[in-house]
Amino acid sequence: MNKDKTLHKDIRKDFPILSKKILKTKDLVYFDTAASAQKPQVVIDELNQFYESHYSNVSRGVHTLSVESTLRYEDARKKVQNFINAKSENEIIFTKSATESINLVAQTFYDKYMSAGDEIILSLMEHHSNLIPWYFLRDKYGVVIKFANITESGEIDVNHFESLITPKTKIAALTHLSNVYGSKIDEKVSSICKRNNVAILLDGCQSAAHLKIDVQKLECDFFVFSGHKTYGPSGIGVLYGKENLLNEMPPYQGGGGMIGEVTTNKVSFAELPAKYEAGTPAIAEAHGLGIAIDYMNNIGIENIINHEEELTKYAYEKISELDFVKIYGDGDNRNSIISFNIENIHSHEVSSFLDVEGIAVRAGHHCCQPLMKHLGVNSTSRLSFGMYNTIEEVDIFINALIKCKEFFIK
Amino acid sequence: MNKDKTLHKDIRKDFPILSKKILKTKDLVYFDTAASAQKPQVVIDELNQFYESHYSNVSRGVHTLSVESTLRYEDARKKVQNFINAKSENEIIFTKSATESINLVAQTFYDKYMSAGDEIILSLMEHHSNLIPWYFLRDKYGVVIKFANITESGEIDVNHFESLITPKTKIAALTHLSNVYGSKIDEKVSSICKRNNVAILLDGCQSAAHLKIDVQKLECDFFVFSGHKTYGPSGIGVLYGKENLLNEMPPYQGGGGMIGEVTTNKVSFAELPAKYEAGTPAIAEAHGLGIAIDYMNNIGIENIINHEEELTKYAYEKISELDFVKIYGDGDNRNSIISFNIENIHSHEVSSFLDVEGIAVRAGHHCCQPLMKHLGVNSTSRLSFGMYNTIEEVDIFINALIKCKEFFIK
Amino acid sequence: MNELLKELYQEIILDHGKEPRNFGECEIHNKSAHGHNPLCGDKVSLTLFVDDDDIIKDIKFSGEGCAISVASASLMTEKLKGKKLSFAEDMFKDFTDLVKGSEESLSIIDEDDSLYALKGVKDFPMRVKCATLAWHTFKNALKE
Amino acid sequence: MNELLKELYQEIILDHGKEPRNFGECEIHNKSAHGHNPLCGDKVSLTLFVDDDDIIKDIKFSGEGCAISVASASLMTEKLKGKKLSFAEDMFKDFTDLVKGSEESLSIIDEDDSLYALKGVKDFPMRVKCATLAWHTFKNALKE
Ligand SMILES: Cc1ncc(COP(=O)(O)O)c(C=O)c1O
Ligand SMILES: Cc1ncc(COP(=O)(O)O)c(C=O)c1O
Repeated sequence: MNKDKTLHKDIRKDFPILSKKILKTKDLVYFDTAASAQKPQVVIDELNQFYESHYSNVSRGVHTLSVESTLRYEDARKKVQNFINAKSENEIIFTKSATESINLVAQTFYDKYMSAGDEIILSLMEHHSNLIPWYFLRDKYGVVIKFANITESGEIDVNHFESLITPKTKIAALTHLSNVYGSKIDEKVSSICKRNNVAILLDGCQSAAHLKIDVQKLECDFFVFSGHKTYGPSGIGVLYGKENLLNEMPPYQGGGGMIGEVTTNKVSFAELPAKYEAGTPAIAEAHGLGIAIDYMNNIGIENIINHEEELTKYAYEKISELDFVKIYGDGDNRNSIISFNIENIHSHEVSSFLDVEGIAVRAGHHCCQPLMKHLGVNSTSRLSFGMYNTIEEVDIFINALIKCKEFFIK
Repeated sequence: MNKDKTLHKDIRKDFPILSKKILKTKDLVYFDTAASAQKPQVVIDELNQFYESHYSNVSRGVHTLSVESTLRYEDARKKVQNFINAKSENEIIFTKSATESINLVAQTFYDKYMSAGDEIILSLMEHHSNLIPWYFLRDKYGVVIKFANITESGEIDVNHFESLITPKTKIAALTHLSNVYGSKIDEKVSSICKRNNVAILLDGCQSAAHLKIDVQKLECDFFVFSGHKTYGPSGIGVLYGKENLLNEMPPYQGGGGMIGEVTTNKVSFAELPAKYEAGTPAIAEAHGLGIAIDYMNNIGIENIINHEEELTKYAYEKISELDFVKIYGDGDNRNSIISFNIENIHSHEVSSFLDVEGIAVRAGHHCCQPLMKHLGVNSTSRLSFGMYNTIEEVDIFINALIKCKEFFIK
Repeated sequence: MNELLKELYQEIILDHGKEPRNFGECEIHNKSAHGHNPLCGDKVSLTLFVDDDDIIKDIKFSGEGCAISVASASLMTEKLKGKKLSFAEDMFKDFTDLVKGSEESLSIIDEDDSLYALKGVKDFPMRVKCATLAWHTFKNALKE
Repeated sequence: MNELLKELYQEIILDHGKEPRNFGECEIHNKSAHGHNPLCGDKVSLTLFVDDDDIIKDIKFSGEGCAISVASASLMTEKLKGKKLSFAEDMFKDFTDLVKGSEESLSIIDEDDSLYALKGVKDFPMRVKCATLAWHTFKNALKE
C-alpha cells in the first residue's frame, strides 16, 4: 500500500460509508471516530464470508465448522496479542466492550485484592465507563476513590497524582488518551504506580487505533479497548491483564465455556483465557476485529499516526484562528481529538448545523460529566479523526463553523 | 413465501452456508442448530448494509448517522418486544448473550430481593450458564440452591419441584426447553411459582427459535435468549424482565449510557432500558437480530414449528429402530433436539465419523455436567434441527450412523 | 441556507432560546420537578402553582440547555399558564406527536399555535429529547 | 472408507482404545495428577513412581474418554515407562507437535514410533485436546 502523504486518498476508498451523501447532497465528513470508527470493506466482507462459509459455535463441537470458527476466533486472539505486544495469548480476554472489560477488572480485582477502606485513584477526566464501575465498589464495599486533578493543558497533574498515593492505594484506573482533550497520559504515572506497588489500568479506548500500543513498555497491569473504535465490528471488546493477576483473580461471569468440572455442589474453572469468557462469545466480531488489526498493520500504524498528527495540528491551528471558538486543552500532546465550544452557541446547535452540511461531530458531555463540571460547561462539540480523514475535510469544517456562527449570532 | 410442506426446500436457498461442501466433497448436513443457528442471507446482507451506509455509535450524537444507527437499534428492540409479546419495550434489555442475561438477573435480583439463607430452585438439567451464576450467589453470599429432579422422560418432576418450595424460596431458574432432551417445561411450574410468590426465570435459549413465545402467557418474570441461536448474529443476547422488577433492581454494569447525572461523589441512573445497557452496545448485532426475527415471522413461526415437529418425529422413530443406539428421554414432548449414544462408542468418535460424512452434530456434555452425571454418562451426541433441515438429511444421518457403528464395532 | 435548518431554527425559537420567558422560580409553588437529558447533560427545573380548581396559576422554569430545549420550555410555560391541568395533559400528547412527526394525530395544536414553531424538530430525531425535556419534567411535577 | 478416518483410527488406536495398557493405579507412586477436558467431560488420572535417578519406574492411568484419549494415554504409558524424565519432556514436545501437524519439528518421534499412529489427529483439530490430555496430565504430575 501507498505509504506517502497521499495515503489517505487511497484509504478512503476502502471505507464504503465515506461515499455516502448526507441529506442526499452533501459529502459525508465523518469527524466522530472517537465515538466509533467506520469499517473498512475488508472487515465487512470478512464478516460476510464468516457467516456464509465458516460459522458455527466455537470450542465445543468437533465438527468441521466448529473447527473453522474456533481457529478464526483464536487467531483473532493472537492478532490482538501481537497488536498490543502482550506476552501471552492467555492475557487477552474477549469481552463485549471496553466498558465490560473495566467492570470485569473492578469487580474481580476488588474480590481478590481489596477491602473496605482501600483506595482507588481515578482522574477528573475519566469516561463514565471508567468511573461508575469503581463507584459501584465504593457504594457497595466502602472503598475510597480519589481524583487526580487535571491541568489547564488537559493532562493529569502528576504531582497531585503522586500525592494521592497512600499505603492503602491498590489501583489507579486512568485514561491512556483523553476522549475530550486528546491528551496522552504522562509515562511517569506508570512508574509512580510501579514504585508504590499500585496496580494500573489504562483505558485505551481512544489510544488503541491512534497510538502504537505496547503493554509491556506501558508497564500497565490492565489495558482495555473496544473493537468498534478500532475499525472492527460492534459488540466486541478486549481486556488485557497480566497473566499472574488474571490467574489469581476470581472469574467474573459464570456459564458455559468457563468451567472445569461442575457438580451440584461445586464448580472448578477453566484455565485462561476461557475462565473469563462465559457463554458463547462474540465469534464473528472477534474475527472481524482481527481483520481490522490486519488492516491497520497493512496501512502501517506509524503511517496512521503521522497522518493523524498532521490533521490534528492543521485543524488545531485553523480553529485557533477563529476568535469565537474556545478549544479545551492546548496544542501539544494532542492526538486526533479536539473539543471546543462556540461562544453563546450550544454544542447541539453546532452539531445540528454541521450535520446539515454533511459533517458529523459529537455534541454533549462525552460521558465525562465530572470533567464538564471542571471545565464549567454542560457540553462541548468534539471533532475526532480517523485514518481516513483529510485536510480538505478540515477546510470544509472550518468554513461550516464560520457559517454556523453567522447563522446563530447575527 | 411458500407455506406448504416443501417450504424447507425454498428456505434452504436462503442460507448460504448450506451449500458448503465438507472436505470438498460432502454436502453439509447441519444438525447443530442448538449450539448455534446458521444465518439467512438477509441477516448477513443487512449487517453489510448497516456498516456500509448507516453505521455510527448510538444514542449519543445528534448527527445523521447517529440517528440512522439509533433508529435501527431501537427498532430491533421493538421487534424483540413483539416477538416475545412483552408489554413494553422497556422490558427488553440487550446483552451480549443469554449467559450474560442470566448473570445480570442473578446478581441484581439477589442485590434487591435476597439475603443469606434464601433459596433458589434449579433443575438437574440446567445448562452451566443457568447454574454457575447462581452458584456464585451461593459461594459469595450463602444463599441455598435446591435441585428439582428430572423424570425418566426428561422433564422436571413437578411434584418434587413443588415440594422444594419453602417460604425462603425467592426464585426458580429453569430451562424453557432442554438442550439435551428437547423437552418443554410443564406450564404448571409457572403457576406453582406464581402461587407461592416465587419469581421465575425461563432460559429460552432453545425455545426462542423453536416455539411461539409469549412471556405474558408464560407468566415468567424473566426470559432470556441468545441472538445466535435465533438465526441472528453472534454477540447479542436478550433479557426480558418485568418492568417493575427491572425498575426496582439495581443496575448491573456501570458505564456510559446507563447514567443520569454523575459527579465525583454520586451517580444517578438512566431509565429503562438504558439502565442495564452500560457502554456501547452490540449495535449492528441488535439490528441483525431484528432482521432475523423479521425473517422468522415471514416464514411463519407456526410453519417452522410444524416442520421441526415433523423432522423430530421422523428422526426419533428412525433412530429408535437402531438397536445399538440409546436415546435420552422419550418421544413425546420433544422439540428439535435428540441426544443419544451408540453403545461402546464415545460421542467424539461418532461426531468425528459423521463429520467426515458432512454431518455436523454436537458431542460432549452440552454444558450440562450435572445432567450427564444423572444419566450416568460423560457425554452424548446430539442432533438438533433448524428450520432449514430436511427429511432427506435425516436419512443421510441414519445411514451414516449405521456405517459408524460398523466402523468401530466390527 | 438549508431549509431544514430554517424550519428548525425559526425566529421565534431563536428568540425564546436567547430570551426565555417565565425564567426563574415561582414565588409560591406547590409542584416542582427537575429534569435532565442524560445524553447531553442539559437540565431544567420547573415550579408550578396549581390551584384547587386544577388551574395552573403560575409556572416558571430555569436551567441550562440548547436553544431548542430552552425555547421549548419557554413556549411551554407561556402556553400552560392559566390553563387547566387536563388541557395541559392533552397538550403534552399533541406536542410530543408534533415533534416526532405524527402531525396527523394532533387534536389541539394547529399551524397558528406558537408551539407549532417546533415542528422542524421532527427532521432531527436526536433533538426530540431536547424539545420534550421540559414537557416530561412537567409531567413528572404533576406526579408528585 | 474415508482416508482421514483411516488415518485417525488406525488399528493400534482402536486396539489401545478398547484395551488400554497400564490401566489402573501404581501400587507405589510419588507423583500423580488428574486431568480433564472441560469441552467434553473426559477424565484421566495418572500415577507415577519416579526414582532418585529421575527414571519413571512405573506409570499407570485410569479414567474415561474417547478412543483417541484412551489410546493416547495407553501409548504414552508404554512409551514412558523406564525412561528418564528429561526424555519424557522432549517426547511431550514432539508429541504435541506431531498431533498439531508440525511434523517437520520432530526430533525423537519417527515413523516407526508407536506414537506416530496418532498423527492422523492433525486433521481433526478439535481432537488435539483428546490426544494431549494424558500428556498434559503427565506434565502436571511432574509439577507437584
Ligand atoms: C439451554 C441453554 N441455556 C443457556 C445457553 C447459553 O447460551 P449462550 O452461550 O448463547 O450465552 C445455551 C446455549 O449454549 C443453552 O442451550
Ligand atoms: C476514554 C473512553 N473510555 C471508555 C469508553 C467506553 O467504550 P465502550 O462504550 O466501547 O465500552 C469510551 C468510548 O465511549 C472512551 O472514549
